[in-house]
Amino acid sequence: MTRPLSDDDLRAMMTHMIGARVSSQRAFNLQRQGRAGTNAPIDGSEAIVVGAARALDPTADWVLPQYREPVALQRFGPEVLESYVRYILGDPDGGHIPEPVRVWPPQISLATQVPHAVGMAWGMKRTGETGCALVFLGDGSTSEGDFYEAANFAGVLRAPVIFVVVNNGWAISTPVASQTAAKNFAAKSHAFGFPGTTVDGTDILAVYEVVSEARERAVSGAGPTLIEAVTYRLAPHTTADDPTRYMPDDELVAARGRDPLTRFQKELSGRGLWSDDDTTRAEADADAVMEAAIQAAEADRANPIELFDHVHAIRTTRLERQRREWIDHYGEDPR
Amino acid sequence: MTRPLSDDDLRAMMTHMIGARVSSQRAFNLQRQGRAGTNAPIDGSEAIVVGAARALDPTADWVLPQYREPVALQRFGPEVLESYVRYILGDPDGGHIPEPVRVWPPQISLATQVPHAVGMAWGMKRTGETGCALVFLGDGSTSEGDFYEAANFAGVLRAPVIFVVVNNGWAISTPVASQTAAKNFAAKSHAFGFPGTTVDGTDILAVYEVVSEARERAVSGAGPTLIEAVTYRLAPHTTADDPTRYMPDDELVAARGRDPLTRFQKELSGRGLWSDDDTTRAEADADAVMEAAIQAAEADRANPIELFDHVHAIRTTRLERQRREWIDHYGEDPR
Amino acid sequence: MSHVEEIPDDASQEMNMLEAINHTLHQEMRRDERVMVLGEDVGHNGGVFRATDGLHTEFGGDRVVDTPLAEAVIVGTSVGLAAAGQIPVAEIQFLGFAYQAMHQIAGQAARLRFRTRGRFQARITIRSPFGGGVRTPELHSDSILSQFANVPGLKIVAPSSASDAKGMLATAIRDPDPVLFLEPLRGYRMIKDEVPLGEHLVELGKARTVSDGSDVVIIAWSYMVDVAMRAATELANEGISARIVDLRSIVPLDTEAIAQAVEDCGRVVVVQEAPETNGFASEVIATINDTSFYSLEAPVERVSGWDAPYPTGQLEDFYVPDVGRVVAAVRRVVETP
Amino acid sequence: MSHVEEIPDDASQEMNMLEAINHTLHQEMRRDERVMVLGEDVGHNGGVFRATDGLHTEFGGDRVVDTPLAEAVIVGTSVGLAAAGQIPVAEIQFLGFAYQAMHQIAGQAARLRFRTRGRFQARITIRSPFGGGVRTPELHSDSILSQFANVPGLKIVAPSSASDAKGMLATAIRDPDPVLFLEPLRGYRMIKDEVPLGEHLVELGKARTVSDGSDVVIIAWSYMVDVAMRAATELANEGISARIVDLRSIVPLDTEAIAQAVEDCGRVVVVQEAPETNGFASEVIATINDTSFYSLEAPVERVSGWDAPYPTGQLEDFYVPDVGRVVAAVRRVVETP
Ligand SMILES: Cc1ncc(C[n+]2csc(CCOP(=O)(O)OP(=O)(O)O)c2C)c(N)n1
Ligand SMILES: Cc1ncc(C[n+]2csc(CCOP(=O)(O)OP(=O)(O)O)c2C)c(N)n1
Ligand SMILES: [Mg+2]
Ligand SMILES: [Mg+2]
Repeated sequence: MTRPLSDDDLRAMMTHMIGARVSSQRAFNLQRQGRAGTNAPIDGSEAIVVGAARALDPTADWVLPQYREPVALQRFGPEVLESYVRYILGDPDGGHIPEPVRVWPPQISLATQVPHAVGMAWGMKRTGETGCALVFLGDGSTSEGDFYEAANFAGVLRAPVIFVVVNNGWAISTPVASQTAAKNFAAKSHAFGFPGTTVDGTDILAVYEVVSEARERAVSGAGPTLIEAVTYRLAPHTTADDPTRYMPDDELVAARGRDPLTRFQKELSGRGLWSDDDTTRAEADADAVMEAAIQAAEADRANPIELFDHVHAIRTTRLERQRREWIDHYGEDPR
Repeated sequence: MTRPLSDDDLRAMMTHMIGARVSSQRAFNLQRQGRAGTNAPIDGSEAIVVGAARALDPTADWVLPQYREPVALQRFGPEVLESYVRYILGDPDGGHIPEPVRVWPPQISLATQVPHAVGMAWGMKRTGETGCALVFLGDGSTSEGDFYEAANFAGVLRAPVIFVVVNNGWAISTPVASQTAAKNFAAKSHAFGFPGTTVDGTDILAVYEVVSEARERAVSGAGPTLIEAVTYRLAPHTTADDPTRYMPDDELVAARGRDPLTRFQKELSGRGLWSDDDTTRAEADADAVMEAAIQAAEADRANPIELFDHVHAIRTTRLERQRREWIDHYGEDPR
Repeated sequence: MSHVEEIPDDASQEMNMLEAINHTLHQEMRRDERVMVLGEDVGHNGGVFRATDGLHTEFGGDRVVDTPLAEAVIVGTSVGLAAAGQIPVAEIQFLGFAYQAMHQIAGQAARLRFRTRGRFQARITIRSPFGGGVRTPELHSDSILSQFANVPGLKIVAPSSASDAKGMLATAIRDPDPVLFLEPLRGYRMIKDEVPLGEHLVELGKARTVSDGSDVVIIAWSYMVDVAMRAATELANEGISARIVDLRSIVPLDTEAIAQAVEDCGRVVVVQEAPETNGFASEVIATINDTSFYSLEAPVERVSGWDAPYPTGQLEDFYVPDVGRVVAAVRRVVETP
Repeated sequence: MSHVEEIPDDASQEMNMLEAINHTLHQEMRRDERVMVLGEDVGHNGGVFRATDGLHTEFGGDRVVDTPLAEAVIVGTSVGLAAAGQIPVAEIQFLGFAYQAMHQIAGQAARLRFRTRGRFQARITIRSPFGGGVRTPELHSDSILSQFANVPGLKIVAPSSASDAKGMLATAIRDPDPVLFLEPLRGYRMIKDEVPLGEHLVELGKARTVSDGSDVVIIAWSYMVDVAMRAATELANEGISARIVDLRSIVPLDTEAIAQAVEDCGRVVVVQEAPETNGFASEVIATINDTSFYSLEAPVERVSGWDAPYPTGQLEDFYVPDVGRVVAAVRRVVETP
């Protein structure tokens, strides 16, 4: 059922994981330098996002991220990262991922993207498109009503949707044990009437496997799947967070020993598909891509007057009047 | 574990079921006569509510109903029905169930009462009170985020709370199959990490049994229980509903054959505890109680100026000003 | 456009509000097969008020969908459906339950276009009845449109005639942006007028002058227009000539029409069902302050519900503004020297 | 009352807003052991801004509770806790996420007393930061208080000084009714002033005259008071004497203080971060219309956010009202003949 992975696939997956880590760390530093706003590093979740993306068809499937995932969605096109860089720079275009890339921008209001994914999947089903929608949400976000309401409806609709719960152990400072008493997050699927499965989120091949199966179910009309991918958050929640206040040091140290990047690197090295040189090169390449994206974004900052655009398809008279007042006050382009 | 039921208990339960049915039908007719507003008959759910109430301790436990249950909560005191009659008459005091009766007024905004129950249970736990909160909600109401959010939190808190899902097959015109794909509503407890169980809601003794066990769990600190009680709605959704538009006739006919009242009556007759005379008397008594409640409520209608009361503990200056304007316009008592 | 009906240009028929809405939903669904209707009890039951009656039979369960009982997901899946190219017409059974969907309406649907810089648009119409006077249980009657009026990106309309209901609903469904379409519960069967049977679109953002007058303008919307009309009749007997402006569209607001009426009449009464504090009447008054301060011959009078929750049935006739209160307010404003 | 501290009557200390809030929570929790704090990350982490720092250590996990990530249940269980005799102080991490709890705030907490005719009261304080200027992601900065101002039964306060934050938070916690307590995100560390260390209560519903002046009154609340103060300094250089009234309490509104200021100054500017349409400034203007129409020498000016969603970081300084826009508005209103 699962499409076998070629050596090129495997190498690309490793490259993307490294790219994600590098981009995420650059983004973090950018904030420290005062060049970017608050952002949320991916460290620890790379295998989940890259593995899931590999199981999808970027020309047919949709991805609705929470906020950590964009750096690891290279498979859907370079535009995802380019927009993400603008996003953390506070550029409105950060929310615009151009056609035909089938990825939504980051979602800040937790779990609200889950019904959107179900709606998209439902729409695709209605029009007979072959494809699915995959939505990421965190362990903490499963506590929001939107997740349950949407997953429950998806079950009724047998919509082609895959719910990937990225269980990284924490929702900011709140550990999973304070989030739910459920045996695990996969068990929540009993509430919705479709299969749920837990996978080791540090094992990219295992993630690839379960998402492939879920996709197969989705596109064959068998309905949704809930996947819980377990990992550990290896970095602060965001640039604004200080995890030493709440995260047990030994847990973090142990989790570092299960770094998904190291694991896959070992695996590929063992197969003779990866060397330390490859790592160095992948890191350098990712850095260059990120650097280019940052340069491009910084060189082309938004004219603040754009705040009047895209409120409606056509501006209302009142908004036109406000825009005129704005120009009277700030000028046409106060950059 | 379960407190054995005396013959008096059994007879009281039968009496309460009959009372519930009679009150509910009188309420329905009252609306037809233009003397009451929209109301929701209990027909079909009597065993669930009366059975559950019997398993509780009215001096220690709380009941948070949805909107069908008040007519069947005689065990908590006559005030519940008296207030309910005022409620359907549109009297503001319908929302007031006096101390020390531990019953909340009907809830219209579906499932919003579920977090309230969890909060109460949590509060009782904090102060070391021995007791629990039991909350009723319909099959349809389980689709609301509030149910999931609250049940999930209750699991974490191990709060002394019992969730009773009254599965009467319908949410207005929406059948259970359109509500969820879950195997059953009890299975939803997997999402929360505490036990769930399905019980035949036409069998009052079975209901009594499972609620007794759930209460035992609750007060012993073992945490929440989810109970799905299955029955069938034997009357229109409310006085405003026409079920012939959507309810299959054969289903309804079959369900009438499983009327919880008939079932328990047979059971008690078989044990020599109930006769047809008892039924006649119970009906007449219930009718008299209801009649008295209606008389009292109709004789003592609210002065509309009461709409300014209980908005806050103390009226704001603005509300005082509005109240003066109101008096200028309508007088002190325009009844 | 999958189907266009042949109807003589000038054909019309008397309909009540519900009939007009039902008729329009049929027409729009025939016209564009991307239009879907979803909500609680909208399918087999045809809606608890029959607004969607017959749609399930004609268009099937694929396009007319009984959802689970969860308002946030009705709106939330509509956002996804719209992004996938469908045109959802979602029903919230009573506006008071839109609170449950507030984060999806205000936080998501209303800003999807803005957030994605036009990549996705939330072409969604959210229909919902509201308003009091019919002895409903709690929260069914609450007039909470002002809770949505400060939400950028969202349009809000509240027609008071069957004809406008048709014209504005059709326009809303064809509008590329999310529109909250508010239906007067009390007027569903009581409001009756001639409705054009063919294509009939009413631009959003244009008020309607219901009746002319020169001493005072009464500004209202939805069912309060009916109250205003009855008040005007009574006032006419006293020799007071009241113009009535039906806003119809709350957002966008027809500032020009308001300014014109204030300029013509000099005296203004605004009527709303909502509680006074920060009800939409406040915005009307603030707008008049901006545009027409010097035309005012007296302070604007507002007639509102009181700053109390919508009360139970026995009290509601003393809560919702009635003809007597509107008449009194008009007299006050007219008598102001 | 489980514990009362011995503090000299006149002792005070300079604190920033966050410190004042933290100090007050400590005092109120010591004073009454029914007071509980609940919300996302309020426990071990001490809140994402440290507003609840130290509470978990002092009062334990039984009274300072990290909830699951679900705003509706934070407020919903608070309603139940209150009915069971506890006094919950709930935190919504950012006001934009209060949308998720709207049905529990507006539909339940605010009307519990009314619905039960006093049998239950929702003695709940809901704390939440809001407002822009600090480059937060979406929805964190949205100034959505007007979405709550039309909700009867709910009080809303938005202090602009550390001292008021203490006095109003303590009063809110002791108030028998639900209070939405809004904290200026941008002012958390920037706003600093002397805070009395002992008992210090500020009555809800009373505005505060921040600085005197006679040519114009600037009405503002929360962080916009700071902007108004800086504008006033600039205006003073031009010889314009601006009075600043900090509403502090949105509901109940201090109508008298507003009327007095309008009477004294005759010219008014209202400043709000929210979008213009139906922002709370509209209610301020409507109130002035009711009470002080004849004192106005010019139309009231309102300075607002624009009718667009709160934008991303690069744009926000051109969205939130700044000193320049307030100064310009004052000049306009003062120059009106
Ligand atoms: C509706 C909502 N509530 C609260 C927040 C504030 N917040 C941002 S991230 C976060 C924790 C999310 O945890 P989780 O879902 O596990 O994702 P993770 O950050 O671990 O990837 C919180 C509480 C928010 N963004 N949205
Ligand atoms: C939040 C909310 N949404 C919608 C409604 C309208 N409504 C009233 S009863 C009902 C169906 C409830 O079904 P269920 O929970 O199964 O209870 P039942 O009526 O069958 O006892 C609906 C949709 C409501 N009252 N509250
Ligand atoms: Mg997490
Ligand atoms: Mg039901």
